[in-house]
Amino acid sequence: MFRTILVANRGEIAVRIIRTCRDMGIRTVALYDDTDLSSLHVRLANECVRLSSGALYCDAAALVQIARDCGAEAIHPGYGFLAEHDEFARACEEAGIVFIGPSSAALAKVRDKIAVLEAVRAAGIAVPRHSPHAYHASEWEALRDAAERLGYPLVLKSYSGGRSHGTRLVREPTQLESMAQHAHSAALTAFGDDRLYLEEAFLPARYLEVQIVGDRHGNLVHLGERDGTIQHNHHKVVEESPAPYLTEAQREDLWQKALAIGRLLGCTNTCTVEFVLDAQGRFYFTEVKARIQVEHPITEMRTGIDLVRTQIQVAAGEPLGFSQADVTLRGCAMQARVNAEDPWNHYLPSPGRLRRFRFPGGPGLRVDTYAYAGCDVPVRYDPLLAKVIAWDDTRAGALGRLRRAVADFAISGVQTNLPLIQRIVDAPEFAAGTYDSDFNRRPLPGAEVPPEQLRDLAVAAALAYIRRGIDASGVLPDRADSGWHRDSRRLPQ
Amino acid sequence: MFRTILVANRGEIAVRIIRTCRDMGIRTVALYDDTDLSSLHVRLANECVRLSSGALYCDAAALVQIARDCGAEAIHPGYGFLAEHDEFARACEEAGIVFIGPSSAALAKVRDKIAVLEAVRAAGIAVPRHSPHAYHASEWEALRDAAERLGYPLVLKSYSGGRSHGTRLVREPTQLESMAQHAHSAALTAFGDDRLYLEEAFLPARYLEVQIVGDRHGNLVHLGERDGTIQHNHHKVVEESPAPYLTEAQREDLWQKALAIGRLLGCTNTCTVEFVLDAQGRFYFTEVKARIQVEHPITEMRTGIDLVRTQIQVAAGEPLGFSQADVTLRGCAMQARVNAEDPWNHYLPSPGRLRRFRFPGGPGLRVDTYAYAGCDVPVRYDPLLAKVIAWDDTRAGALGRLRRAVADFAISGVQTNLPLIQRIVDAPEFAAGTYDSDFNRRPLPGAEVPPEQLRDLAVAAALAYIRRGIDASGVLPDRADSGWHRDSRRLPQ
Amino acid sequence: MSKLSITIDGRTFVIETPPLRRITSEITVRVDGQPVSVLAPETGSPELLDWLIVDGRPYELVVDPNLRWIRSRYGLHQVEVRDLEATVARPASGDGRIKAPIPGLITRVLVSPGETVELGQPLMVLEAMKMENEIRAPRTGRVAQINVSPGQSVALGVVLAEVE
Amino acid sequence: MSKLSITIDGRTFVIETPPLRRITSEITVRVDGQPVSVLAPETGSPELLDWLIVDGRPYELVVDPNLRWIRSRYGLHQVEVRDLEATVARPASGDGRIKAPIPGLITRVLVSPGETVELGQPLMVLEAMKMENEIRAPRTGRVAQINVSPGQSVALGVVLAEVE
Repeated sequence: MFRTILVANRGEIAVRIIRTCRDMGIRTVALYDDTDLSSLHVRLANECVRLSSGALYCDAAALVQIARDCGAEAIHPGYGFLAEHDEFARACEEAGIVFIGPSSAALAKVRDKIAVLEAVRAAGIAVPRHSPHAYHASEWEALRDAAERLGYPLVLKSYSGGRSHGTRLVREPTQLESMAQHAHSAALTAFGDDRLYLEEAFLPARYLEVQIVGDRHGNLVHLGERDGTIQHNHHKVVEESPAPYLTEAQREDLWQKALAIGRLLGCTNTCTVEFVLDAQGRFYFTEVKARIQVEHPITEMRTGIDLVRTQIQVAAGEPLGFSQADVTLRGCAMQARVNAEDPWNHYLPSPGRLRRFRFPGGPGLRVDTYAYAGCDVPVRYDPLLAKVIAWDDTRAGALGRLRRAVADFAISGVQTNLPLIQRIVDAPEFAAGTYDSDFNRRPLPGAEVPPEQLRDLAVAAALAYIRRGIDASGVLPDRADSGWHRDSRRLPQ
Repeated sequence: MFRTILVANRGEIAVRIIRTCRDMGIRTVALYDDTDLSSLHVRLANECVRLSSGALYCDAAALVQIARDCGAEAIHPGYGFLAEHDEFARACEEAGIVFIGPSSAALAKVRDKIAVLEAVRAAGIAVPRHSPHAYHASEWEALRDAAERLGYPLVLKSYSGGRSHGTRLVREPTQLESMAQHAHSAALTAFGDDRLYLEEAFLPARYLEVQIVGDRHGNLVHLGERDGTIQHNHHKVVEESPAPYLTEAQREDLWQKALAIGRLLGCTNTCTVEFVLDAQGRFYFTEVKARIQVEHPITEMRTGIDLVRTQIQVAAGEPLGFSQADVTLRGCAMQARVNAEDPWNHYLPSPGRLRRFRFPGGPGLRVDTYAYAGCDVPVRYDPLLAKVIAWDDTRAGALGRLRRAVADFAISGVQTNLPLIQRIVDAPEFAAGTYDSDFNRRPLPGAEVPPEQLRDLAVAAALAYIRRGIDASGVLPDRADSGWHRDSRRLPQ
Repeated sequence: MSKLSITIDGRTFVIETPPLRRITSEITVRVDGQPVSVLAPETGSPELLDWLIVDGRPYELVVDPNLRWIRSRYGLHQVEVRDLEATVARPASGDGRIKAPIPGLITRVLVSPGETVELGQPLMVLEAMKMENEIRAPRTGRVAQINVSPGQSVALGVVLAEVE
Repeated sequence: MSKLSITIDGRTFVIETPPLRRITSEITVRVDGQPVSVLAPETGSPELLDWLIVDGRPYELVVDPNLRWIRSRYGLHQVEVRDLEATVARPASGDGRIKAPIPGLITRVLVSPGETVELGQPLMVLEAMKMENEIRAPRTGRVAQINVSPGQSVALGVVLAEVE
């Protein structure tokens, strides 16, 4: 087993990786930059290396050099940054450092999204109709022609990078040009590559993914599916496993398709196979995420398997240690992503110093975060502050726990999307488990506060006002249009 | 199901109960006194009632009246205080309020410890030889004669109350008088009843218990065993499930004995059946704890069952909802009790205001506590501050997580026994799982700190000194005898 | 004594309080004339009020520094406070100045000073947290000033432009 | 500049530091003459030092107010600090005064002023947290004073008795 691992990431996923490494007795080296210094991953590691600039998180050569310097035998890339870059994996391999993830060859294969779609279709699994190529911003006519052939509605997707940046739903031909411009630009900003490709859109849809894990000895098993349909501005907010709306036959079909695709593409380590489910109940494969996912804890809660440990063991050449028959998918798990975002300001990121930061707790609950009271939430990186994961034997039980956990998560110092999450988990359609992507388009009413409690809260406001000593007649919330719009987080229209 | 439950307890168990009630959509009423106001249970409940004195936590009539006043249909007593008082349960029953626990009849039966020992022996299950009666402090001669007949070593036990207060190991006849005086006095202080009885002592021993749960419809199942051998000054510190040293045949035998005893005594709701295992591998039943135990979370981690929810459902008249065959005991779980105690001062309680209070986290970890940064740790009650519970598929995995969790639990403002826990979980004998009660008598070496790290910590001390600006030549720790000794927490000699 | 009109989630209450002291004993306030018992412990935290007990019901709160909202376990509540004894009324600010809602980098400026713009028209693009944020006109009018240029980093709250 | 002798868990180091500033930049200290790089961020917390990075290794710490110990992830470390530049040496306190180690209630007083007691002899019983705590003589000698009586509540650190 490795003695030292370089954790080439930051925030909650770096904390997550370091914890497992320490459980396994492996030394960890963490990275930080000026804005990261107070993050928990710096405190929990055995060693830490200061980056002269945050850009170095994405600099393959710099990271390989750091790994050499600190004697790391392996690098865990986390998610985002260089996690799925085949060139980075190859640079590690060439330097004699183990890249904890799929092989560079598999990463290269998976990265070519159009080739993957074609290979999967050739293997007899349905994929969305799509453009034959990806297009630079300079290739507007070719993109427009491909859109004409594909028809509407369609989805613009960035060719590089697995995250939702750059994804746009285009309902009408008249929207195409302006949306494509925005998407090119957003993709360039996020991934350094402005290329886009087109896929037919399914409306409404459900977004499903299957976690698969494989070793270098030919073992490949699935760990059940996750639903990621509930989104806000194209970003997943609440995920759950199992998907509540599937029949057992659909579920089994989905799992077998994921395994077949995993074998076809040579997936090892942890990969996630993503699908869209249309309103007629048909699955379409869309892409493979060849890394640990943000929502992996819900799978861990159900299976009892530490996925990061599995990644490390498999990367060290060990066999998986369990077969498909050994995997028990127990109960239901849900995750809510708590972001440092300002609900009063279009959900723009809300950096700052955390004052209060008290987790919810109790049986079947887990909170993953890099933060603590006194920690700085940096402005430079994504706004994910904490993940709240609830498990129970039944879906109703898990939902009850998640609702309570979200209500009890005490955070002050930055704004968060907790009120949005509360509205989602309180929605009857979510409780019913029948939701699809239309859920994201409908307004979510807030909880009905009983009149007595509303009166109590008015008293609280009065006392807060007096304690502050503010002279503020007619203070109004600036929820009215402030002249700002976060373009890349707009809801699909 | 109940709409409102009065939580007639405080601290971490009150928090624990409130969380489950809220998960189930049940309103909760919490209690507090002047020293308790900042505890989390007050903040998380739907309502709270101020007690004019902390003594009211033990006042059955006052609690029944509060339950009436706030419209509670049921009372959850937690552990300690009135949890096992049959008179309190009867007072609830007579007031038409559901007591969440066994029936008052079962509690009355279980409370007569000598009668229980005799009934269990009559049913063919081994029990320790014991005195035929319990003795007041005024009955010294009768106690001494009983001790003569029983022989040495023997254990003095308080006749009332389930906690370890008043328990004394007597190795030699010459120790009996002084130890009995102390034990009478300690029992009177803790339980208002100075009576003691005697049991033969097994040296070395292992302390085992089996969790059983039953409904009012005749269903009774066990949820596996827990080991509680690791103690400090007669108080459990680290518990685990399963007991690592048992053969499968022993385990099955233990479970079946516990179920037989539970049926014999009419146990419903949650009860714990306690046994001693002697060096020859024989089990002896000792007593029944007719309430939720401090260490119940390790059973929850293995079974996935919320024991407090089960208590509430069963008390509401519902059937258990699972059979023995439905119970899966998965993996291994361990719990460490983090107490606000001063290791530099004979582990005396260390009250105060918490400054830093950051939990460990990650997969398979849970922390139960009433505390948070800024909370006051009161002087009046027991020093249990938090419980850290680690689970994994394997014992080695759970131990790795617990070690890391204990090392990462960041607490300042009060002293804690975390260093003691670290030494326990780092001990090779604990890792081997072969320990018995002799473990508690041996000195525990601290971790070997690598020389480089020791140097770093010296640098830290230097900087701390300079920042404080202290002129302190030759400051010495007051670990030398300070003239104090906490009698009731002395280790067995 | 204070007398306030508090509107919360659309419901209005008139609240009269005695002078507040820094103690943890209970006080009685009047809500629409009815007495309500309140315990608001000092917390020593930077927030001045992070929890209280009203008529035996505990509330943990996050209070907006500008008191535009309160977060409780029920969600986010919109608040409006009117001091019925205050002598000066402050109008709500609604000018055409556009402040940076987040620190970031100006990547493009799409209009020039003097230009006429329509409500919602994009004025510039601010890149922050790997996202492009389009900044739009808060009203129809004339661009009075543009204070930034492409490539410039801006801090939170800096006035980027003004539409008059 | 400071020069200190630090003994930690039985090992002694001589540490020279430059004047400390309230910044988060790195400083270099000398340990037994060797340079060591240290980053000790300001935390704003009531503790003056709750974490630092030494030669790239991070440490979270709890430091005893009297600097008799430091807690790290490795456990509790016994510390002795000698200021090699200090001119006044303070002897360790070792008098016969017995202070209440915890607030509680005196339930019994077993000796009287003037009585001769032996090392370890019980002097009184203090009840706290439902436990009886026997208070014993820290040395052989004469009871100079008894400041409490049965039934009396005592605060932490109150002098209960003195043995001379």
